[in-house]
Amino acid sequence: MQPFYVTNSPLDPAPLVAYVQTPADGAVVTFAGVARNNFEGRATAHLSYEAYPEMAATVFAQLADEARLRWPIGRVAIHHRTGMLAIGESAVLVVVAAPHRQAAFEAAAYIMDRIKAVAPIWKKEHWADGEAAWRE
Amino acid sequence: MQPFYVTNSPLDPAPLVAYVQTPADGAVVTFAGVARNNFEGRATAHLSYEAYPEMAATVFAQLADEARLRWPIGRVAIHHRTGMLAIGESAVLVVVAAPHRQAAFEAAAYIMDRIKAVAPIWKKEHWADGEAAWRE
Amino acid sequence: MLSIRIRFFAGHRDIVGQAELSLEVQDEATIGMVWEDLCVHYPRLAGYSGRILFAVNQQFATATTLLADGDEVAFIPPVSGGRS
Amino acid sequence: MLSIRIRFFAGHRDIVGQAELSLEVQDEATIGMVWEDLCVHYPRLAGYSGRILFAVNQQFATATTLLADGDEVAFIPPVSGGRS
Repeated sequence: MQPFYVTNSPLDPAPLVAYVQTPADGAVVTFAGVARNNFEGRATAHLSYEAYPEMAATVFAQLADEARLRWPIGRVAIHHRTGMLAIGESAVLVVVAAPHRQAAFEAAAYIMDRIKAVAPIWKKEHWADGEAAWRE
Repeated sequence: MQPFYVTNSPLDPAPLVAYVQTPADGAVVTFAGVARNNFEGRATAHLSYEAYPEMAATVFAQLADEARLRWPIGRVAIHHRTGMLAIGESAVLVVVAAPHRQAAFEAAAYIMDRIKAVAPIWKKEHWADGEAAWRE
Repeated sequence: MLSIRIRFFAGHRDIVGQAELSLEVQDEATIGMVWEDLCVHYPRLAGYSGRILFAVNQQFATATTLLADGDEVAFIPPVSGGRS
Repeated sequence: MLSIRIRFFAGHRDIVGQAELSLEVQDEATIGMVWEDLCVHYPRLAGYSGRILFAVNQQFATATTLLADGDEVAFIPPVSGGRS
């Protein structure tokens, strides 16, 4: 199991949860970012994601380290999907283990914010009306 | 799948995630509260949980409604385990879906705080040194 | 007189020595009055006063909630409140 | 002169029309200078100035980072920044 990973295949949280959890952890927070059926009310047909794959996994590891400087957390795993995603499919999983739950929640939310800000991964909205555009 | 449930059997987040997620949701947050190997440094052998089962599931549903008044979230599922738990086993799962991630994170953290405050479920620590005590 | 059933859990059950108790209480009794009576019979319960929640028929109640015949009453000891 | 390889992604790739470009740049060139040159050749890139991140050999860099022969340079267009 690679903790930081970009893949064209569907994501499964189970192996990430198993990886992050150690006997000292009392909390595991799993965030799934999912392709939803609309953006600000406009109907979405599907999404596609493109990555700079050689860099993205490295950035994920750096974001986990950033979070570890701010909160007492344990292991972190981040997987991101690329390619075409149907509505309801997970685009990203962020899983954080920690002795206590507040740190796990805050670190997972922080990591997601940072992924959205700097990870070299781009989303294209394919609208139900046939148009498509990169979300920038 | 019962969204609010108390059980003696091991917990599995997968059916809860599948239950909460609707096409309008862009975020699913899963919290697992896990039996860890120490409390404030004292070694734990295992934990046991006792519930007022006829009431606990009702309280879980009420806590989900409380959260829904505060954040724009979708479905919620809460499962709690009772009986003897080995280190590393999940005692509670809280799963929250929402259109956007901030609401899902905040609602999941809030629901866990409320479970700890009012849900009629009690934890007994069984220490490595043979003693045992209810956490009160 | 009213017939009620009381449920005890966790530390309370350890003190009372049983999980349930059937009791006759006077008309107009409140759940708080029942708790005070129990604290007389089981003095170790008194240490929980002010730290418990009340429930009647599996719904949260307050100390002043009036009881009715056949009610299931529960005193909810502090839950773990832990940080994990 | 230095030989560098530039990677384009998402909206940038749509504008440039290719995913990679090999370029000769002068010694002492910075990644910011390369970006400014590209904006001259591809004016639609200029709208991204100030909104991109720079990377050299898959590590974040700044506009003033000096390039070396063989470097892999990337201009990272704004990521979704969405709320979902």
